[in-house]
Amino acid sequence: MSITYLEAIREAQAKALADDPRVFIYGQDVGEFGGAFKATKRLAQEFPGRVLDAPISEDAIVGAAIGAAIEGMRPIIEMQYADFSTPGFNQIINQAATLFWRTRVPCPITIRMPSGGLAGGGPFHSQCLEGLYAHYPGLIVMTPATVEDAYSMLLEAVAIDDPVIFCEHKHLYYHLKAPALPTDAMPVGKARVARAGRDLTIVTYSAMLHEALAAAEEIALEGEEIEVVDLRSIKPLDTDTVVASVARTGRLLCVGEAFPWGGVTAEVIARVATEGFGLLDAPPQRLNAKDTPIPYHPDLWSVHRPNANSIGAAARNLLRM
Amino acid sequence: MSITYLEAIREAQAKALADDPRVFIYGQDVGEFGGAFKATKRLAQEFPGRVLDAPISEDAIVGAAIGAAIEGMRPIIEMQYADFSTPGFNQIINQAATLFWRTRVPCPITIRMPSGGLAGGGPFHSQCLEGLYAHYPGLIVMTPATVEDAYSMLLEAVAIDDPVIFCEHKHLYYHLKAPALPTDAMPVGKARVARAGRDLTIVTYSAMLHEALAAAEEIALEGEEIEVVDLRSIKPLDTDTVVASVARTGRLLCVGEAFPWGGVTAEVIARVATEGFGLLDAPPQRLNAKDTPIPYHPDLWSVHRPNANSIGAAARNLLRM
Amino acid sequence: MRDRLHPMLHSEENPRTPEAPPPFPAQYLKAYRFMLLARVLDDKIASLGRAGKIHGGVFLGRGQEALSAALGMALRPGDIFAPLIRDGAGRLAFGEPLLDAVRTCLGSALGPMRGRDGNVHRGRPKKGLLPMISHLGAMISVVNGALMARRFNHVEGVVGAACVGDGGTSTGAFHEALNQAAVEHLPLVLVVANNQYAYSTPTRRQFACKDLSDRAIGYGATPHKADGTDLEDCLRVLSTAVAQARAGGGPQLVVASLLRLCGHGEHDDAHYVDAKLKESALGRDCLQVAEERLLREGWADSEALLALRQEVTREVEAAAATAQREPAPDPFKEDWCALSSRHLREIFEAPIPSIPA
Amino acid sequence: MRDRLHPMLHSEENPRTPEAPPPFPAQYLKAYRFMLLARVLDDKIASLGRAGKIHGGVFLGRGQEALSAALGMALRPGDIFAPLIRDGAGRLAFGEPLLDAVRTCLGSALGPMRGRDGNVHRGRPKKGLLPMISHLGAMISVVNGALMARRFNHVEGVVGAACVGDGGTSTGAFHEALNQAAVEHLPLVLVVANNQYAYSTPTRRQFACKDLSDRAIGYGATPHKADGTDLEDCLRVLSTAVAQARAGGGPQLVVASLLRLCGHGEHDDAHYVDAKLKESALGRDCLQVAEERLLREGWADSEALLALRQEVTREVEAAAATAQREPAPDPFKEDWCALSSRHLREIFEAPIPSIPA
Ligand SMILES: Cc1ncc(C[n+]2csc(CCOP(=O)(O)OP(=O)(O)O)c2C)c(N)n1
Ligand SMILES: Cc1ncc(C[n+]2csc(CCOP(=O)(O)OP(=O)(O)O)c2C)c(N)n1
Ligand SMILES: [Mg+2]
Ligand SMILES: [Mg+2]
Repeated sequence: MSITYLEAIREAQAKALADDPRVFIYGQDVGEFGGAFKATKRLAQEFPGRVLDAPISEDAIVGAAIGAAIEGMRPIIEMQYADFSTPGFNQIINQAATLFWRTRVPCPITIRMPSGGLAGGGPFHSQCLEGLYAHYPGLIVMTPATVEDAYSMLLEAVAIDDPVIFCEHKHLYYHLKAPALPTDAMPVGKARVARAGRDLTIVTYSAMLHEALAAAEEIALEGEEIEVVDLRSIKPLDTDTVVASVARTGRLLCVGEAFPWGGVTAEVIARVATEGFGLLDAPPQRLNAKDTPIPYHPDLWSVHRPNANSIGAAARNLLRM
Repeated sequence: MSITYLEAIREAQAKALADDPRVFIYGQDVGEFGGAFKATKRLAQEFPGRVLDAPISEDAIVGAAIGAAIEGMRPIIEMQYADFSTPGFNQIINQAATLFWRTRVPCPITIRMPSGGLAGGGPFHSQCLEGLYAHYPGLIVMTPATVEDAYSMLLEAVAIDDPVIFCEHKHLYYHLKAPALPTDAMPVGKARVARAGRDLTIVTYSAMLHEALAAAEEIALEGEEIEVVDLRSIKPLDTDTVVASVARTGRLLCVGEAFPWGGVTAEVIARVATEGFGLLDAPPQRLNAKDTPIPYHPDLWSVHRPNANSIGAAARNLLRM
Repeated sequence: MRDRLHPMLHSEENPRTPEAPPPFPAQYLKAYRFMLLARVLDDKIASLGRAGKIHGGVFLGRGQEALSAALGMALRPGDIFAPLIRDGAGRLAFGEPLLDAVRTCLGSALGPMRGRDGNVHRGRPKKGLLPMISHLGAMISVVNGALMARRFNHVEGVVGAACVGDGGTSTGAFHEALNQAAVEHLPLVLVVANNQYAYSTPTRRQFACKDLSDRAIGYGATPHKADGTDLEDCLRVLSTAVAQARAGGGPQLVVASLLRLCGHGEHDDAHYVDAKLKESALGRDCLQVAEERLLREGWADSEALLALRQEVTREVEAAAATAQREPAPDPFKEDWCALSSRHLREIFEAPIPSIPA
Repeated sequence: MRDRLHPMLHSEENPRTPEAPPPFPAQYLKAYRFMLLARVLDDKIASLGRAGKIHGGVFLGRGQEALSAALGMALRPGDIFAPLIRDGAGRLAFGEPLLDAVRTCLGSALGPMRGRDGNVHRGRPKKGLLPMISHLGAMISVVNGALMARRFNHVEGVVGAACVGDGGTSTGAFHEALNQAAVEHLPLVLVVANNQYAYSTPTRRQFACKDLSDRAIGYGATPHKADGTDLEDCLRVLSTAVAQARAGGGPQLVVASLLRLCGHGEHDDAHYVDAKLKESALGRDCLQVAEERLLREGWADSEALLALRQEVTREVEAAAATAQREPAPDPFKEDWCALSSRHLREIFEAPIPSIPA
């Protein structure tokens, strides 16, 4: 038996609903239909009255989650696509994110955001918004790259007393499988060395982890060992693990699927440059999507974002520096 | 005679209206009342029918500006505070920013955002959103720090065929004065060395420029000369001028008023680390606001964001490294 | 002094049980007291503002006390209330301590917002009093969510009230939330104070329907209209609307007409307010209207009103004096952490300690 | 073949001048042709989708052709039109080249979106045909802005139409834009296709008013109801609404009732659609209803309809064949620049060239 990343997300929600009466799910088509991606499949049937279809009102969806959280509930919100969280942006960054700091009343909501590109997704069904949300004080931003993390981090997201932006990657939904659900887990806030190496560190997260690992395997054939760090959560961002890896390798390539100005890769490089400057044997590098909207046609899309090839090229280039 | 930063913004709009029949202004209370900060004072009277009060509908305000731009107009939108652009966020990043790339039809709109902190502003009237918008392909983000730039860059913003996010700083509105309006101007996209120095480079923009200059003057008394670079626009970001300055000084401190995760300072440090790595004699440093919402009480607020004191401390620290 | 007030006012115990509503004069007088308290408080805040003791904006509720007090009185402990910028009277009637207002305006470290947020941005979420964020319309769906939580927890007979201005009705948030309340059939009472202006913007630049209460039908909500200058009408309409919501009637949309009798904030001289509106019935001061009524009906005489004003003024002065003696927040002792999960916070010290090259 | 169609259909020149409206049968037949063309096109797109030739989602307008065609026909060149996901018929009636649809679905480099955007996200802004972004409700205010621009430029007699679904009415964007149009008294025709579902969500989880047209009064817009399964009703209602807007009557809100006769997209089997709805009058296929009407009235005989279908099919097949032969965009020749002001672009090459340490 094996379980996909998507099934893990579904199972985590089932467990959260089963274990904690304060949990409910609210989002468009999450009810009987089981969600646009089937992440809530059969949950409405298994947990009657606790999985509610919402109108197309992202602002009110998030607002209601906040109100319910104030009253002690632990809502899970599903955005149909991360891209559609923008009409709910104001409630997330100004209401949910500031509540605890202003009032001492925590805001334990989890907002699931199906993120990232799929061939044919186009400009409005492919976006990665993690960097956007991480900019705001008061939010936690998780970006699981594995089936195990999808499961355990979602459970932790629901358990955490603060608003969590849970960026789950659509490409991993079906493509990523694990033999079983994990029984234990790394805590949120810790990055993982997904592949050990000595010559160069690639820091990445979410779907790009797998592209980076593929590039690393290829380069290993050429005799060079790349260490790959999976950030897991980008806020908090585990600078220690990143810097420790750079201390081992002396070289840093940071890879993300989001737009190139700012965001995760800039933040990681800024931290390493600041805190681990003396450890670098070559200039740190980064690789992001291009600075245009995300194209529809797969031929365009596949060059727009980084992939194993372009990561490999960037890594080889950096290894030669 | 002297002219304030705010008057310069008013004059630029008056000139844009006078010179170009395609220009109109749309925003809450911008009409007869002249705007919450009086940036459109008397413009409705001087240009009848071309300065329109809008309902409290930021989404529709931006949407309408885009529609008018498609038809060849050049709208200037005033957000009452930058903080209130969030309900219009979706139209800005998904509609205005993508239009040209998707259709070849340019979207010449200017969105004026009264930005940044004032004592007593609190969490929702003090925000700096420049980093948020700069993340998105298709937007230009200007952050003028001087009266002259407020004037000339706003005129250029209106003339540019792309959507411009014009972050004008509320603290500078009344505090900053120049003898007269400028007669010529640096082009957008070029940073300026606001103060020459040899020992350390501070890269900053908007209100923080003046805090940085004050810190530099103080440190000059101690015999060390700080070069201060005013970015002027943060997208495009003039990496060349920044790197050239770091080449002279070997030390970089980057200062911004926004939240610390990501944003302008991370982007600048990432660029310098990547493109000017060998030029650095010490780790690059950054100074931002704290990672909490912006506090109301002036005593809290004045430590929340960087100021001449904390910039001075950071610079001295870096000079000793 | 008490003798000069209508005897009904003396019976104070739980006067709002629906089974036995208190006699009308007592209710009226009680509401009047909240209105007066709010007005005197506003005057004090304005004077503190003029004295430079308040940082940032100063926003008053002058002219809106009847509507606001009537709403606050129709609510009960256990209800949810999201007041807005001009709801001083409703807050007091709902039970907000007087000190909360002064402390928040002054930024006292002992206030509910501890100097972190200010002026009208205050509340006590765990008491059902939600602290507004500035973005208009944004509180309504939060009330909905609180009501959904009550329903999940099988708590019945609860009402949630949210306030908004004529300008706030133009926000997408208003629409999404009212529709959401209707779909969920929530006991939401949404109170629109149509005070004819949103900052300087007159209603003709804000909406084009005949009356904002015409919006109700489009949501499946029940419309109510109130004369916001007349306390009796406000009491009647708000108690009806709240009772209907409480009884399971779904969302209620109350639109009250009145005039803002001050600037948008104290920095604004409101020169743009139409003189004709000021002279019209809309321009009446609800406090004065209520006073005249009290006197006319013999529910109080002028001496009693004067005494009441003195009593209320003493309360306000005492609160202001207390709050002014209180410490400001100390930035160096401040806990700079936006997260409740402290172990997950990121530390951004400046400058970040470095490993020198 | 043409002989078997009603003679009125033969006069093709400018049949929509308001001074001399064409006789009804001609209009009906003309609309029918657009409906049929849209349906055949949809079928072709669905089959290309099944053949794996379309990347991403495939969205059809089945069941909505009457409404959409009627709107497209009521508009004129020079008007503004922001169609939505299921408006293939209206697009064609408004003059969108057939090729635009196929090219955009296939991502052809020669299509109006050049492979950058896909499927229903297409348009020609300079011809008044606005390319939708995905965010529902977001196009309405863009139409408003275009109409404001026309007004600034003293262009009169222009109408702007925007389409939205029952689900889209719950967005804040819908509300803000309709209100904006009313305040500005714009000639906006806002057409709501209430097809009973938003993806899988039935209307009872979307709104709680009796009829969505009840929303109009709350904005000061004129309400219109249409039977979306009946072309005649659609033609009548849409031409009235558009004419009223054109004549200066301000925003018009048209709500048409019908049933989505397909899944949300082709990936969706729509098993959740209520069988009772399918069997009800709402579940009728507007194309079939129109066909029956044509035959019943003798405006066409079945041979003529067959011939028309063949003609239309040839058109669609030709377009599909053309588009399929066309090149995909070449990523290495692509101009990766989101700005029109090329000199302001930032170059983010990967990896960024470096000065080695
Ligand atoms: C979304 C949003 N946009 C703009 C503002 C700025 N603003 C604060 S109060 C105000 C006017 C509010 O008018 P109204 O809703 O009628 O309330 P009133 O002040 O009249 O009580 C505006 C525009 C805001 N707070 N929120
Ligand atoms: C703001 C926003 N939220 C969510 C979505 C995802 N979404 C796409 S279509 C759809 C359902 C639309 O339903 P309706 O408006 O009734 O149109 P229909 O598909 O029935 O024609 C949803 C939820 C979206 N496009 N935009
Ligand atoms: Mg008002
Ligand atoms: Mg629908």
